[in-house]
Amino acid sequence: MSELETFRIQTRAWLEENCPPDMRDGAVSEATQCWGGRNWTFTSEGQKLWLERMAAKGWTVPTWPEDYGGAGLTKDEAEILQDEMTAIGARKPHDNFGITMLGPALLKFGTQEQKLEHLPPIARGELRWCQGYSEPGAGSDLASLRTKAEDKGDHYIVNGQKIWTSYADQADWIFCLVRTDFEAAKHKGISFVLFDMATKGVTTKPIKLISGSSPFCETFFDDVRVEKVNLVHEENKGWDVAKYLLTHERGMIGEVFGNMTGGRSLGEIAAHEIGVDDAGRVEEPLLRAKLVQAEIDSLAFSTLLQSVSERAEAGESLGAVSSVLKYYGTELNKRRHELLMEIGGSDELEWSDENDNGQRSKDWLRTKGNSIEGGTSEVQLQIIAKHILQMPGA
Amino acid sequence: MSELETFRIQTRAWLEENCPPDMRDGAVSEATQCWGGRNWTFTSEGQKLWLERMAAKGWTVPTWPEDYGGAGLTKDEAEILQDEMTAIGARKPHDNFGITMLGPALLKFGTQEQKLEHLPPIARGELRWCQGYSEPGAGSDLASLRTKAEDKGDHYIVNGQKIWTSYADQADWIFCLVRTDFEAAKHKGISFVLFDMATKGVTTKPIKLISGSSPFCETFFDDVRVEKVNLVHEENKGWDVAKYLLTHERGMIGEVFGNMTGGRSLGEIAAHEIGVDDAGRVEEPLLRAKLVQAEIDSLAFSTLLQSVSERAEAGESLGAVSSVLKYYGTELNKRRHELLMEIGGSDELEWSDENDNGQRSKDWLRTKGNSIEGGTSEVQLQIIAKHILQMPGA
Amino acid sequence: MSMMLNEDQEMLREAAAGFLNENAPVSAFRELRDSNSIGGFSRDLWSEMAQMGWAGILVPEEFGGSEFGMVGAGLIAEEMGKHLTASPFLATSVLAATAFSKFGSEAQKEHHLPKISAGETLYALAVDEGAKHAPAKTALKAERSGNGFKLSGAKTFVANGHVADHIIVAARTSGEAGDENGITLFLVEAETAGLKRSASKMVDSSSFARLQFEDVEVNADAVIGEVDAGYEPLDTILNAGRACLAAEMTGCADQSFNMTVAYINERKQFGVPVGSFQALQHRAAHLHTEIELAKAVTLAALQSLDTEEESAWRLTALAKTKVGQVALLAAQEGVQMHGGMGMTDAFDIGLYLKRVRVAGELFGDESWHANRIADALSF
Amino acid sequence: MSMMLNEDQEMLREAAAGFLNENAPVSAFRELRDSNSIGGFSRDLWSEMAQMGWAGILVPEEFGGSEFGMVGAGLIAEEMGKHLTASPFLATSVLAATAFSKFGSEAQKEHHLPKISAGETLYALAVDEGAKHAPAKTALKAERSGNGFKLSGAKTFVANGHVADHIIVAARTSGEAGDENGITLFLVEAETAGLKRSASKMVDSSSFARLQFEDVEVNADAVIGEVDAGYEPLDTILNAGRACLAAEMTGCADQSFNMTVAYINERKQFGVPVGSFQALQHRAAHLHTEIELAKAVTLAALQSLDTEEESAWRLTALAKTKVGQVALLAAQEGVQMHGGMGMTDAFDIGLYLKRVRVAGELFGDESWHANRIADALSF
Repeated sequence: MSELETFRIQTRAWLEENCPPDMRDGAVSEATQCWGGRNWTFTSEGQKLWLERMAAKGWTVPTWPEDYGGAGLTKDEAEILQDEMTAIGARKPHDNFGITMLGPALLKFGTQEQKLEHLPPIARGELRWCQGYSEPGAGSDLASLRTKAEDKGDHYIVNGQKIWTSYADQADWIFCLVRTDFEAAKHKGISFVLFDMATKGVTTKPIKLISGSSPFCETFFDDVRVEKVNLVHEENKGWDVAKYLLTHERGMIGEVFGNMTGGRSLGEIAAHEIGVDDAGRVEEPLLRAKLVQAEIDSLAFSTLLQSVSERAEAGESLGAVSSVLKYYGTELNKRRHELLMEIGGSDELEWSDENDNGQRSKDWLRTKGNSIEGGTSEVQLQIIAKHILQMPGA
Repeated sequence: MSELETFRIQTRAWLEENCPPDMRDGAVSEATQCWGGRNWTFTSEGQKLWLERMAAKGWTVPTWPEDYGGAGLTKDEAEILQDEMTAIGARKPHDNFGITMLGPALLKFGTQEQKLEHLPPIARGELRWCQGYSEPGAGSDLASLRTKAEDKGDHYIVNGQKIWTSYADQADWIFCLVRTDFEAAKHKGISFVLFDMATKGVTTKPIKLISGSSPFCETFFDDVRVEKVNLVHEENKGWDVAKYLLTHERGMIGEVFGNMTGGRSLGEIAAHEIGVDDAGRVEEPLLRAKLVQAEIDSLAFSTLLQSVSERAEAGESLGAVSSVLKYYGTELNKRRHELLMEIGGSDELEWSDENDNGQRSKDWLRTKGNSIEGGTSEVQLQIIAKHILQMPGA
Repeated sequence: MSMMLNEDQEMLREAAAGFLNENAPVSAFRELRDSNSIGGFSRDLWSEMAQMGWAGILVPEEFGGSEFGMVGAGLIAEEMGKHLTASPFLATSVLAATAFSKFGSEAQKEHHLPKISAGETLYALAVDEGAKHAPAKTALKAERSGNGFKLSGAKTFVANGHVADHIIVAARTSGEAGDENGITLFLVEAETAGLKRSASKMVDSSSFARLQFEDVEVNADAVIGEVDAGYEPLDTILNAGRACLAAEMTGCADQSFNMTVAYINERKQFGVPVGSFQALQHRAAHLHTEIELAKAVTLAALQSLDTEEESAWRLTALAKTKVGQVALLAAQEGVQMHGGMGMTDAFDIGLYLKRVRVAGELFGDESWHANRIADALSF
Repeated sequence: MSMMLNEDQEMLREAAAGFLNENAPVSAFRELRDSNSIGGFSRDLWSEMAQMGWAGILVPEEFGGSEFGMVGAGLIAEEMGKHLTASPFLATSVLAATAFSKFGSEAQKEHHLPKISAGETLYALAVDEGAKHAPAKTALKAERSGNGFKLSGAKTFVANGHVADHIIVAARTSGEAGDENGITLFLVEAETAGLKRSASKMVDSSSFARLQFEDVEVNADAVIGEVDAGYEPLDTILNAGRACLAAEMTGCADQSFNMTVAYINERKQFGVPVGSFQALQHRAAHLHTEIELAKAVTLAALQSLDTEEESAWRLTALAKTKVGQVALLAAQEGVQMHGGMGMTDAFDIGLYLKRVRVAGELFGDESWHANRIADALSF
């Protein structure tokens, strides 16, 4: 038996023994997710146990080195772990921006001390992170940011304001872009720093969205002291870190949308909800035509995702390809949700429906933000024109 | 009986008596049209007679003043004439750019002498005109033209090259934009002049199009002498004349496409050629969906055309609205012709079909030029952004 | 059929714009929304509108109306679309007024039309029973019973259904769901025994009702028009509503577009106004073109209904389809061009997106009407 | 199923690109076109391709083929698409080779497959009888007669049909037009009595044939596969062709896009390169994205055919649909972005537009395949 086969059998047995029953419902929504952190209240004993047991194995971040709270698994092993978790419907033990965003950045740019300090608490779900990039009036134009960090020897004093900070009101720490040199050209003079949200001078204010929820905040910094030991990478080179993470994030978002097409197809939903004619076709022929095009594009997009992920696994550097995925994935997803609304008709227009609390219309509205956050569709197109097509002045 | 009623009855009787039988087939294509001019060979005795008789009445250009070869009809009378001609399927007696383009320009900007010299031969179909605007490398950018007219006292010497000159190889005279001041800003320093294509130094070379036909030429000027008496409007103010004509042309093109939607609908053609299912719907459901959208947009466009034409008749100055019509009409028409190709399938892909000589595919290819000539779709959008929406820097 | 407004109509438009700017800005809509008022509109505002002649805009003068016709009604609906005005205008002054004035008995006219003009009494039209519009699929049963009928079944997506004093109900008196024949229109008093109503808050903060009929008894004189022959009258009533919904969506499209262009012309990014980016300029110019089409088809539909042309139903379907598409595009582009701000509840653009979805769905969405046109054109 | 090329495949692609750049540039296609050659391709060039192993790319090695599989065939088709290469590759090396190697008797394989590999003999597949692709509607009649069959009817849109030595014909041996059962594949020699062929020049200057069968007699051993059960084999053969057409169109899309971007980056208007206008940049970036999708679906289809996955037919239909749309968009945008030059025969972009229309129509257009996918997914 190969080592991988052995690993699979052991993993299956461990999961079978250790995954609490209520953590096996396959739930993946933001609402059921464990976010961890200082302020977290576990929704059940099972959720708490599950996080503790997985963290002890290093399986909350299975590919990270053991020194930093991971299990040092190979890609193949990590895939087997994922497969086996999916097989029993196991939830993720927890998730936050520390895992998906800061972790990769620290692994690439952090000092040994920074990794040892920050990565293990992330792995154990003890600290929840948020991201401080966007500023009011800057939007997609990250390079023009104005939050100021003054050099005070061993620390900085930070003043300014961020916007679109996801769950800033619930986060423990923030990774944040600040300007350390006001003379430098726009992309230069920016630094990447980490600090505790409980530091004096940090306040947050939730932003209500058109979907009714408030996942984002405005975040204000008023003479906030940040130790220099929490500067990641060199001073004035924060842009490198941010760019690396943006590329990472865009690719991730593409995959997220790719996965959404894996569930019930729009056609299936429409056939079920609207009904079919004698030929077995959705009774509204022109709606059906739009559904067909969306399904065609979704199937095509999933082949592209597969191709990109194979190339990435083979070690190819993808660069601006993440913009291709982000652009197409988010625009396609908006189209799919428009069609879900059309399928659902008046039933799904209800905002607080007794059955599902108007979830479909809230999801529909939420998708509008996908093509804005993490770089608008227009910014992605510009990146493609510039970096892939190398068009003049792009 | 009202005067208009009397006019209608008299017109009907005159047409009945004077329109030759072979001029009553309702033909409107470029191929059957009488273009007139010095080199014209009438395709039948009827075609010759029809032109002579209509010209004698001033009805080739019914609304022009009688002094200039017209009949001085009011708009209402001209509409009645048109109605009655349509009723018996009468062809236009002749057509050329003298009627549709130069005429309106001379009526607005010409001197009395110029009107008397040039308009009557146009009305009688004795001289065929072409338009010399575009230049190689200038395309939509008329203001950057380089054909040079040097001032020699009572005349200019013209040197340069034009492109996209419609039927220049068959035309007798040209109305032409030339640069008379090289120091001036781009739109200034341009003049609008007229000259005989038989003048020494004028040569033409047809351009073969993707549709196989050659309606356009490259036209070369090598020390061509142009009398100053043939300068229209003031020197260096040719741009005013050209702009007036462009607006006129764009509106006209919009109407032309509007009329095209008046014939057999795409749906009707598809039902006939492809067949329908038990529910009476075109058998290819996804093609049908595209046809429906094109018909919807065509019907909508025709209501807009009607609205614009009523506003124009009421004396409203339309300005950049002609760009709205040109943009939408030509893009819609391209879409309609793509669909006609899809309806026709392999039969209509034949280039020289015994029945209709591959006309549908040639028409399809020809429509691609509609959104380029007379200002590209991109230029129209820019005009709308600038003049209607007044967006910054547009 | 003219494609231009006459002087009276121009004046009406100006008056409507002026009144709504003053008395019903979008901020008023927000207040209403946040107050969670179950009625979903202001009764005081409606009284004022009635005094201006809006409530009776389709009602003949002899019954106290201003008899302005569909073009007039559409102008008001368009202005309301721009301001997101919540009012019983559609249900009472368009649908019910059309029902009574075109198909009502003399007694019904005399009783109801003056009440409509006065803005005193509220009406609703109950048609759909499923999530997608399908009047021919009416299944709610009306059986003969004594001197009248007994109604049993359910209705959904009924505008103002929870606050109306009287409800016009499409019911099946013969045939089967799917047949156009066998549908009859009944006027049911809201307080009749056996009728249960529940209000649903929609995504655009409007309120629609679900109705349950359990052996609801009505007299024979509750019939509007003829028994079993209610489909065509119903379609005529619906067409008046559809044309006004198209007008309302035209207003939404126009307003969201203007807001968006103003926003991007003002807002700076990378040191210059966002509106100076050519890619956005071309999209804005395209959108302007589509909105011009929307305005033209809307006016064509309204005019054709006024002159009762044969093509009126088709122009109405065209307007519901085309304007539905354009208004959705305008709102979608509006949100996107507002960037992050477009996602926040603090900006108005999202309100238009929500409103357009609901108005687009009501009485047949773009796909349904487009298909209807194609079927009628035999392809 | 892998979505990456292996080393052999990468080498094949490079070899194909190199060979076609040298021996079959677009100028060669123009010469061929202007010579009005009725064959529509160069026999010499085809011999050279055969020597390189392209003619037998799908033929097993035991019959002299290079056995490169569908991915290999697709790579060659894609490069041919970029160069607009005219050749009998599709009809002979894809369709006929698939027919014989997958469904031929041993005798048929031994006789025909070596001829295919050698590039000596030309084949054609005759399926359609009307203007739109519809294999199930096969009506051409094959009646039993003596030891064999007698064929009567007509075929149209037959690639290489006028120059082929042998023609594979889908005929009806039972049932009615529209039935999938009752179709049989026959191999007919081109010179058989009663078979009339006429060549039609198409919009893209390719030649297709119309065939007339009048009591054309064939022996029983002319049947490929089984009598009455030809529909599924036919679909398998067609799928090989469809996937290669998708690959060819991917090549067309890629090439027209690259030509266009190069053109607008170079050409100046208003004093700056046209390619510096942001509105065009965003359209180009969108097009790039669509072409990436086209490449991915094409490779997915080819790979799935090689590994004979259950989903192979669906991925093939997906490729024919999606690539058909993308290639048409790329050519349309290409013509428009070339401005006036795009309309002239002197520039190559128009040639791609024409080619894509024909390749898109052959063996089912985008609407047909998309509908087929939806039907299979039960909606």
